[in-house]
Amino acid sequence: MNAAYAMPAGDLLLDVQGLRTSFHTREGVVRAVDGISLQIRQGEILGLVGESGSGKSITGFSLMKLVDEPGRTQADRLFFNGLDLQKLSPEEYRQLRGRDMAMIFQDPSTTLNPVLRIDTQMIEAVQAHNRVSRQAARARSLEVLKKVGIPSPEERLNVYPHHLSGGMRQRIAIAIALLNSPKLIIADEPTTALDVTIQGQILYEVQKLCRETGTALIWITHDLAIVSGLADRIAVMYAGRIVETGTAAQIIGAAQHPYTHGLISSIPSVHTRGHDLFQIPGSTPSLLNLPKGCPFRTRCYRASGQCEIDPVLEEVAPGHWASCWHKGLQP
Amino acid sequence: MADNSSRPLEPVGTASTQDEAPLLSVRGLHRHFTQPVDLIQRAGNFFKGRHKPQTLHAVAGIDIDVHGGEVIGIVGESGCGKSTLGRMIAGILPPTSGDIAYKGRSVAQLDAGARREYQLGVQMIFQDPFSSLNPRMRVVDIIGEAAVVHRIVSRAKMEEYVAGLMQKVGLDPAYRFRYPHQFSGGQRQRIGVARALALEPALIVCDEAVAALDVSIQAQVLNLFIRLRRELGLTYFFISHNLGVVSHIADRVAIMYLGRIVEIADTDTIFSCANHPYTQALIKELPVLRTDQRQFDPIRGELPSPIDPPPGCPFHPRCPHAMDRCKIERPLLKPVGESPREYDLLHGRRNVHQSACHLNDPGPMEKQ
Amino acid sequence: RDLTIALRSEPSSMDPQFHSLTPNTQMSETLFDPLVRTDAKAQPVASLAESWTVDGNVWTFKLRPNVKFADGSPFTSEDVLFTYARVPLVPNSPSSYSLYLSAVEKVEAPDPLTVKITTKGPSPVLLANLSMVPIMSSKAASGAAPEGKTTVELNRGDGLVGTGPYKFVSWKRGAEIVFERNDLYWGKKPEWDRVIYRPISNSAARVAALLAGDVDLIEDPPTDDLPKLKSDKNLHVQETPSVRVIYIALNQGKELPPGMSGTNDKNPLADKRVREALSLAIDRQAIVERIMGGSAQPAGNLLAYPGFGTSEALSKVAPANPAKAKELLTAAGYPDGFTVSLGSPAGRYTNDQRIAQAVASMWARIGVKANVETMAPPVFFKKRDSFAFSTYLAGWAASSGEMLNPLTALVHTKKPDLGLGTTNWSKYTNPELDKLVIGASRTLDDAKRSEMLQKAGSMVMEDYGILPLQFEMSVWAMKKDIRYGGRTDQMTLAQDVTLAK
Amino acid sequence: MLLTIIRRLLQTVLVVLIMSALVFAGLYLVGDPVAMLASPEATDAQREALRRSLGLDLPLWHQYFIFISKAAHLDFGNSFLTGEPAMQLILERMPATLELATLAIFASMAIGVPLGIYAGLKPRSISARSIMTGSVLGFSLPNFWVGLMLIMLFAVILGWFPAGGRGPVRSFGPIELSVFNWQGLQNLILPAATIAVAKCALIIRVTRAATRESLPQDYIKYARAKGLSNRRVLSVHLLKNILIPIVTIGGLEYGQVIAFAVVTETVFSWPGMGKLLIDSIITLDRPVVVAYLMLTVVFLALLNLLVDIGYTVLDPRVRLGATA
Amino acid sequence: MMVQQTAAPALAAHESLWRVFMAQFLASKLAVVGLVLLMAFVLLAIFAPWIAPQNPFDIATLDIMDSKMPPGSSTFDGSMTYWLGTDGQARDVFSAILYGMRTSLFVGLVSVSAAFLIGTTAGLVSAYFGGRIDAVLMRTVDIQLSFPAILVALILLAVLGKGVDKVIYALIAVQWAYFARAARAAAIVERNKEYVEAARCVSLSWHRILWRHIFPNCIPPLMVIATIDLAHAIALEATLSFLGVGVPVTEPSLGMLISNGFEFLLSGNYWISFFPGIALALIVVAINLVGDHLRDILNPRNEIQGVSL
Ligand SMILES: Nc1ncnc2c1ncn2[C@@H]1O[C@H](COP(=O)(O)OP(=O)(O)OP(=O)(O)O)[C@@H](O)[C@H]1O
Ligand SMILES: Nc1ncnc2c1ncn2[C@@H]1O[C@H](COP(=O)(O)OP(=O)(O)OP(=O)(O)O)[C@@H](O)[C@H]1O
Ligand SMILES: [Mg+2]
Ligand SMILES: [Mg+2]
Repeated sequence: MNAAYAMPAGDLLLDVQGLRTSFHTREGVVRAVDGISLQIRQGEILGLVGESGSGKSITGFSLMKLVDEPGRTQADRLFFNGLDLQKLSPEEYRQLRGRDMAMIFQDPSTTLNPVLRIDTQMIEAVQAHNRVSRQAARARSLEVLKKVGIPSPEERLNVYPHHLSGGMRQRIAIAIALLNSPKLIIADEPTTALDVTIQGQILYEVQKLCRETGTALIWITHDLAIVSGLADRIAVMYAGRIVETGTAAQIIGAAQHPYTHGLISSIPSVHTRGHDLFQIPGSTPSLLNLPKGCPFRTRCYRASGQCEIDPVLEEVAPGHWASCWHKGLQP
Repeated sequence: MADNSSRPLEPVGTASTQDEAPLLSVRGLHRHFTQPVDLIQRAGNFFKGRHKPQTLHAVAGIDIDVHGGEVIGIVGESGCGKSTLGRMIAGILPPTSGDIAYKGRSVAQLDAGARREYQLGVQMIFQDPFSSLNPRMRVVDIIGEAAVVHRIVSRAKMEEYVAGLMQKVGLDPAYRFRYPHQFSGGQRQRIGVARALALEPALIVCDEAVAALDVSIQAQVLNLFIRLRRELGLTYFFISHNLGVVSHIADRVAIMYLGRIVEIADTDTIFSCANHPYTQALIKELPVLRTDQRQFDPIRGELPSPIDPPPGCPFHPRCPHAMDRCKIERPLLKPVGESPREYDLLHGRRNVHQSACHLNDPGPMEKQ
Repeated sequence: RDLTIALRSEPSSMDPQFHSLTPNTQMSETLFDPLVRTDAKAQPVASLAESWTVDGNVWTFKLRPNVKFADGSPFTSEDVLFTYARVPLVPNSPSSYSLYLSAVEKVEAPDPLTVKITTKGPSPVLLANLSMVPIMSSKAASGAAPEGKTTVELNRGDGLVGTGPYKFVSWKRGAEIVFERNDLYWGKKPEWDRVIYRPISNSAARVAALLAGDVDLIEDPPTDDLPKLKSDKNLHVQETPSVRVIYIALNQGKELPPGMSGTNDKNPLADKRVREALSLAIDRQAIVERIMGGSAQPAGNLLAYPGFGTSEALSKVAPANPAKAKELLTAAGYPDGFTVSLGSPAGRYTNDQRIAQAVASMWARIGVKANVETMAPPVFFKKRDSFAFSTYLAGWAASSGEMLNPLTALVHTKKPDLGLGTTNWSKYTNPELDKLVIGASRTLDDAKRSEMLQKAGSMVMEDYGILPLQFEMSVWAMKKDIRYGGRTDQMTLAQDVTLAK
Repeated sequence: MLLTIIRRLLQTVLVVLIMSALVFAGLYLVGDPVAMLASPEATDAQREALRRSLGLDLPLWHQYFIFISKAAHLDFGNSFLTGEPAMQLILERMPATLELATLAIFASMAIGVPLGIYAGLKPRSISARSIMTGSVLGFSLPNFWVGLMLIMLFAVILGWFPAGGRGPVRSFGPIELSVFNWQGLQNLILPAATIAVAKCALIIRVTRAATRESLPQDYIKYARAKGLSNRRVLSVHLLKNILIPIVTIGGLEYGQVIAFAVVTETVFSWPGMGKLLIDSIITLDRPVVVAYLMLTVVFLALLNLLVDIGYTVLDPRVRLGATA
Repeated sequence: MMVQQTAAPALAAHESLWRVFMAQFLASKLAVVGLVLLMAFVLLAIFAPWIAPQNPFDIATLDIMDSKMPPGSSTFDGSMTYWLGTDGQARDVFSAILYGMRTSLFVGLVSVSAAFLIGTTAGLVSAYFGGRIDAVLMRTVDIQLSFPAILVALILLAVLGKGVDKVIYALIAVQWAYFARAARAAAIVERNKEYVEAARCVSLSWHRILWRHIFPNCIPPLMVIATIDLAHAIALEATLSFLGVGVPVTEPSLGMLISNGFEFLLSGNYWISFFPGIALALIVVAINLVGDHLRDILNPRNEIQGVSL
C-alpha cells in the first residue's frame, strides 16, 4: 500500500499520501484526484504528466488549498517542510502560500491582473508575507526580476501586463513566485501557451534557478518531451491517479505502464515520419463514470479480465513504481 | 532508392507527371493590416505629422508552389503570419497584393464557375475545435449545410451524405443529430475535417489543426489526416508551430519569420541540414524525449513587432551570427546546398532547398 | 406669519403686461393695482381710481391721492399713461394685453390725479377690461428698451414696483416666488409678512404637500380628495362658484364631420332634435356628484346665474331623460343612433377625460356611440382648430364675468378678423343671435344690455347650439386657521387670505 | 486623445444638427404654439401678430435656418412662453437636477456595489437571493409609482420628509444647492431615493454579474496563490476589475437621470430641468425644448467621453480612440 | 484501421439543446414559479373576455352612479358584485385589471418583439459589415438614445393619433436602439469566432452566415435583454399613461389604471390603484424571475460545460 513504497522520510520536503479531491456536482461526485501520493526532496524537479482532465492542475491546487467551491480535499498524510498542512488554519495556510510554496499558472495572459501594474502585483506579494516598506519590497522585486533574466527590469515594473509579451509575462510570474524564496514551486503548464523558442528560454531560466537556489519544483505538463530533459523524476497521471512514477530515465527508457507507452510513442517527430503514429484509442473518460477497476482498461491494448480489479502501485525497479496488472516494457 | 521505400505515403492516385503545373501557386503575396487614418487625423497631421497609418505587414511577400498530393508544412513563431497566409490561400482573406493561381489560373481573374471551383476546392480546418464549430447547429447541419447550399447533394440525400463523411473521419454516424458540445475535442476536430471534406476539396489548409489536442488525441487526428490523404489524394497546407508535428506529416517544410519564408526545403533536408540560423535554433529547441537531463540553451530575444520590423534581416537582433550587413540588407530566398537532389530531378519538382541568409553568400573573404 | 401657497401652475412671467393668464394675473394683482378692480363677484370696484364718470365715449377717472409705490415714489396719472402706452410695446407677448385696450382711442392726463380715456365707441366692458391692466411705476419701469424695463428685467424684479399690498422679493423658477408686505400700501394692511408661492402642478402632490403641512393653502385640490379633505379637522375647504363652464360643442356643419358614421352621409348634429336628444341624454347631476365630487353645478347656460346677463329661467337644468331623448332621435330618423367622435383634452380642465367618458357612456344609452379621443392639450387644440372632431369637450372662463364674453367667443358666427366667434369651432351660426350680441356690446345701459344678453342666451340654449355641462367650482383647501373667500375668476389673491377668527 | 475628443465633438455637432431638425419637425407636427399661447379671445390679427413676432410665420426650413445661424452664435432663442432666453431658463434649473441626480447615483452606488458583490460572492445564499428578488422589483416598477408610494408613506403618513419641492438652498455664486443644509437635504431625500431605487437595482445586477464573471478568473486565484489576504483580493483585485462595468453603467445612467428625470421631478415638483422639459413640451415651447435637447446631447456626449476616459484609467488595456 | 469511437460517456444520446435547456430551466424553483405565474397572467389576459364579469372597454355598460364603489359592493340593481370595487369611471376593477393586463402584455410583447426584430437586424448588419454602415447605424442609435421617450411618444402620438397601436410604435421607437446596441456587441464577439470563418470558407452567403450562424448565437444575451425590456416596456407604457400620452382612456392598461387610481389614493379609495399595482408588480417580477434564470443558464460559461451543469 501507500506506506509500502514511501521513501525514507527525512529530507522530504513534501510528503503526500492518499490525496483525494472531489467535486460534488449535480450529476455526481467527480473524483478529480483520487488518492495520489507524491514525495519531493529539496531541490528536486518532479514532472507531473498526463492527459487533459487527468487531474494535474487540481493536484497542484489541492496542495495550495486553492480548490474552487464544490471541491473538497483530504489526504492520509500531507506534510510539507515538516508541517502537517491539514492542521493549518486558513490564515496559516495563507501565510504559507506564496512564501514557502508558490505556484505558476498556465496562461500568463490571464494570471496577472490586467488592471494592476506589475510593481503593484509584485510589491503586494512581498508585503503579504514580510513587514517591509514599499521601497524595500520594490527593491526586492527588482532584484528578482534581474535574476530571471528580464532586460531593463526597472521599466517593466512600471507597466501593465498587456504591455508585455507572453514570454515576458510568464517570466514575471516566475519572478513573483521566487519573490519570497519558496521551498517549492508548482508550475502548472507554464510554457504551454508559449512559442518553442520562448519555451526554451523559460526552461533555461527555471533550470538555472532551481539549481542555484535549491528550490523544489513540480512541473505539470502534458508533454513528456519537455519534462524528459528537465525533471529528475516523472509521475504519469491518468484519471486522477498516478499510474507510473520513476526517474526520468526510467520512465522514458523503460516505461512499464501501457498508458505511458502510449504517451511516449504517440509523440510525432521526424523519426515517425512515414509511419502511422501509435495511438491510444478512444478519448479521456469522463471522471463521472470511470470503468470499474483500472480506469485505463477500456483503452488499453493489454487489458484483460483481471483489470476489473483495481491495480496497485508496485515497485518494478528501485524508485520506479507502476500500477498495472500487465506491466512491462513496450514490445 | 532504398530511401524511397520508406515513403509509403506517396499518394496513390496522383502520381505527378513531369510537366504538371502546381495545384496552387503563390507569387509575391502580401497582406497588410492598416489602422485607417480618418479625416480628422489627417487634419491633425496637417499640424503635427504624427498620425501615419500604422501598417502591420502580416505577410510580406511570399512565393510558394503547392503541388497536387503533397503536404507542405508551414512553421513559425506566433504572429509570424502563418494563419494570415493560410486564410489568404483559403480565400477567406483577400491579399493586399500578389497573386494566387489555382490550377494554373490566377484567382483574381477567374470567372464565376471557376471561382466556385477554387472556393470549394480549397478548404480549411481550424485550430480551435471549440470555437470553430457553431455551438447551435447539429453536426449533420454543420457538415452538410455547405454541400446542400452548393448543390453537391440534394437536401433529401444530405443525411446519407453526412453519414458517409462521418464514417470516413471515424465518427459514429449515429451521433449526427448531436450538438458540438456533446463531443470531445478530438471528435470535434473530426467534425471539422468532415465539414471540409464535404465539399470534395483538392487542397486543405490545416491551421494548427492539432495544436489544441492532447498528445494521444493528436496522434489519432494526425493518423486520420494521413489516411485521408492516402485515400482521397488530398493536398495539405499544414500550418503549425510545432516542428515535431510538421516533421511527422509534411513532405516539405517552409519556415516563416515575420511574414516571410526564411527557409524552405524537403523535410529531411530541413532536419538534416538546416541552413538558416533561425531554423537551426528551432530544431535545437524542439523538445525531444530523452533519458538524460538536458542543458537548455535557447536563442535570446523575442519576436520583434511586425508593425516595426527591424531593418535588414528581420532575424538579426536574435541571430548569433549577425554581421553588419544583416542590419542593413535583407537577405533574399536563394537556393542553397548542392544541385537538386536526385528525387527532385526525377519528379521534375523545383522544390529545391532555399534559404534567406547572408551567410550563404560568398563572404568578402572568399570573394577576394 | 408667512403664508405658503401651492399654485396649480407657475406664472410664465412677472411682467404684468406679458401674458394674460390667470397665474400671471393673480401675481400682478397682488403686486399692483389697476385703476378699477373687480371684486370676488366680478363687479367693478374702485382701486387706484377713487371714482369715475362716463360721458358717451369719454371716461374720466379721479385717482386716489397720496398713493405711494413700494419704492416710495408717488403715484400719479403719469404712471397710468406710461402703463397704457407700454402695453402694445411688449414684444413677443404670447397673449397680449392690447386686447383689453382695444376699445381705447386715447388716454389723457389733464392733471396728476385725473385720467381721461376716450373709447372708440360705446364700451360697456371697459371697466372690466381696465381691471386687467395694473398700473406700473413710470419711474421704476422706464428703461432703454422701447417698452422700458423688458420682460426679462421685470422677471428678475428689476422695475417690478407697484402700489399693491405686497412687493416682490424673489422668484426661483419652478421652485418658489416670494413676496413681502408693502408697508407703504394705501389700503388695509395685509395679514402676512411674507407670501411664498410654490408651483406644484401635480394635483396629488399638492394635496400631499398640504397634508404634510408643507404649505398653508392649495389651489384646486383634486375633486376626488374633497370628501376626505372636508372631513379632515385640520383643514378647511373653500368652494366658490366660478365663471368657468364646461361644455360640449357639436359640429353642426353641412358636411359630414370627421369621426362620424352610420348616418347616411348626413350630419345629424345639424338637426336640432338630435342636439336636444344628446343634451337630454346627459345626466349632469350624476357627473357633478360622481365625478366632480359635488364641487360643480349642473349648467343650463354659459354663465352661472346670477352672473350679469344670465336669465333665471336657465338656472334650472332639465333632468336627464333618456327615454325622451330616444324618442327625439327616432323622430329625427336615427332610431339606432349613430357614431361620433368626442374629443377631449387630457388634463386641461378638472377631470376632463373622465367627464368625456361619462358623457360617452350616457350617450351610449340612447344608441349614440361616441369614440372618446383624449389627447395632450396642444394636440387637442390643434385638432380642434382644424375641425377634426364631430363633438368635443372644452371649457370656457368668462373672464369679464358677464354673458357677453362667452356669447361672443363661443356661439357668435365665426368672424375671427373681428374677434367674434374666435372659439366657435362648432360651425354654429344664428344671425339673430349675432345681431343681439353685437347690439349688447354697444349698449351702455346695463338693464337693457342684460336683457339683450339674456335673450341671446336663451336663444342658444333653445337651439341646443352648444351643450353646457357644468359650472366648475373653484376650490381651495387650507389649514384650518386660514380662510380664503374664493373668487369666481379662480384667482388666489394672497391679500385676501386671512387668519380664521 | 485630443483627436478623439475633437472627433467626438464633431460627431456631437452632427447629432445636434440632426436632432434639432427632428425636434423642429416633430413639434411642428404636434401642434401650433400660437394656439396654446394666445388668449382664446384673441382676434386673428392678434394671432397673426404673435405668429410674426415669434417668427412662426416663416416656412419651417427657414425658421430652422434662422435658429441654426443664431445657435452658431450661442443664441438659442427666447422661450415662447416666458420671453426669457431659453438656454438661461435651462441652466438656471440645472443645479437642481444635477444635485438630485448626483445624490441618487452616489446613493445607489454606495448601496448597490456592496450588495452586488455580496450577492455575487454567495450566489446561492438566502440573503443574496432576496437581494436579487428585491432588485427585480426596484428595477421594473414604474418610477412614478415608487415616488408616489414614498410620498404616501414618508411624507403623508409618517411626516418625516416634505412631500415635494426643493426647500431652502445655499448659494455658491450662481449655483444654488440644497444638499448643504438639513432642511434642503430633507427635501432632496425622497426624490433621490425614488431614482436610487431603480438605479440601485441596476447597479446591484451589474455588480453581481461582474463579480460572478471575475471570480473564476485566473487572476483572482493567482492573487490567492500569492498568499494575499481575502480582503486584499476582494478590495483590490476583484473591485478594480468589476469597477469597469460599474463605472460604465453608472456613468451612462447618470447621464440618463440628468437628462430625463422628468417623471421624478414631476411627482416631487422638483424644480429641475426635466420638469421644465415636460412643461415646455406640453406648451409647445419649442426654443426651450430644442435648447434642452441640444444641451442634453452635448452633455451625454461629454459624459460618454468622460466614461471612456475613466475606462482608460480603470482598464489600462483600453486606449482612447482605439476603436473608432 | 481504428474507426471505432467511444463518445464521452457523460452524454446521453440524442440530447437536444432544447431538452438541456428545459432541464436547466426547470432546475430553478424560483424561475418555474415565475414562469407559471407569467403563463397564468398571459392566460388570464387572453381569456379576459370570457372571465371578466364586465367589459370595461364597453362604455355603454358603465353607469357613472356605480363609480368608486369599495370592494365587495354590488351594482345598483344587484346583478353583479364588484369584488375589487370600481374605479372613478364605474369600471369593475377586477375586469379592468384583466383587460388592462391584456393591453399591457400586448403592448409589451408586441413592442418588444418588434424592437427586437428591428434592433437585432440593425445590430447584426452593423457588426457584420462594419465601416460606413456601422457608423451610420450606430449614430442613429445614439440620436435615438438621446431623445427622451416621452418626447418621442408625444410626437408620434400627435402625428399618428392616439391608440394602443400608436403607443406600440412609440415604444418600438424608444426600444429598438437598445437591441441594436446589444446585438451589435454580441455579434462582434461572434463574428470573430472561428466558426464564422469556417462558414465563409465553405462559401456561404453573407445573409446565411448572419442569420443562420451568427444570429442564433447572439440570442442568449438578447433574450435576457428582451425579458428585462418586456418588464420595462410595461412600466414605460404606465409612465406614458401617467404623463398623459399613453393608451386611450377608454381602453386602460394596467399602468393607466394605476396612475388614474392614484388620484383616489389620498381620498382613501385605495383599491382603484392598489390592485392594478399588485398585478403589475407580480407580472414584472414573474418576467424578471424568468429572465434572471434565463440569463444564468444562457451564460456562455455554462454553455461550455453543456449538459454537465
Ligand atoms: N469546479 C469543478 N467542478 C467539477 N469538476 C471539476 C471542477 N474543476 C475541475 N474539475 C474536473 O476535475 C478534473 C481534473 O481537472 P484538472 O484541471 O486537474 O485537469 P488537468 O489535468 O489540469 O487538465 P489540463 O491539461 O486540461 O489542464 C477534470 O475532469 C475536471 O472536469
Ligand atoms: N484582422 C487583423 N487585423 C489586424 N492585425 C491582424 C489581423 N489578423 C492578424 N493580424 C496580425 O498579423 C500578424 C500575423 O498574424 P497571424 O494570425 O497570421 O499569425 P500566426 O502566425 O498565425 O500566429 P499564431 O501562431 O499565434 O496563430 C499578427 O501580428 C497579428 O496580430
Ligand atoms: Mg490543468
Ligand atoms: Mg495562427
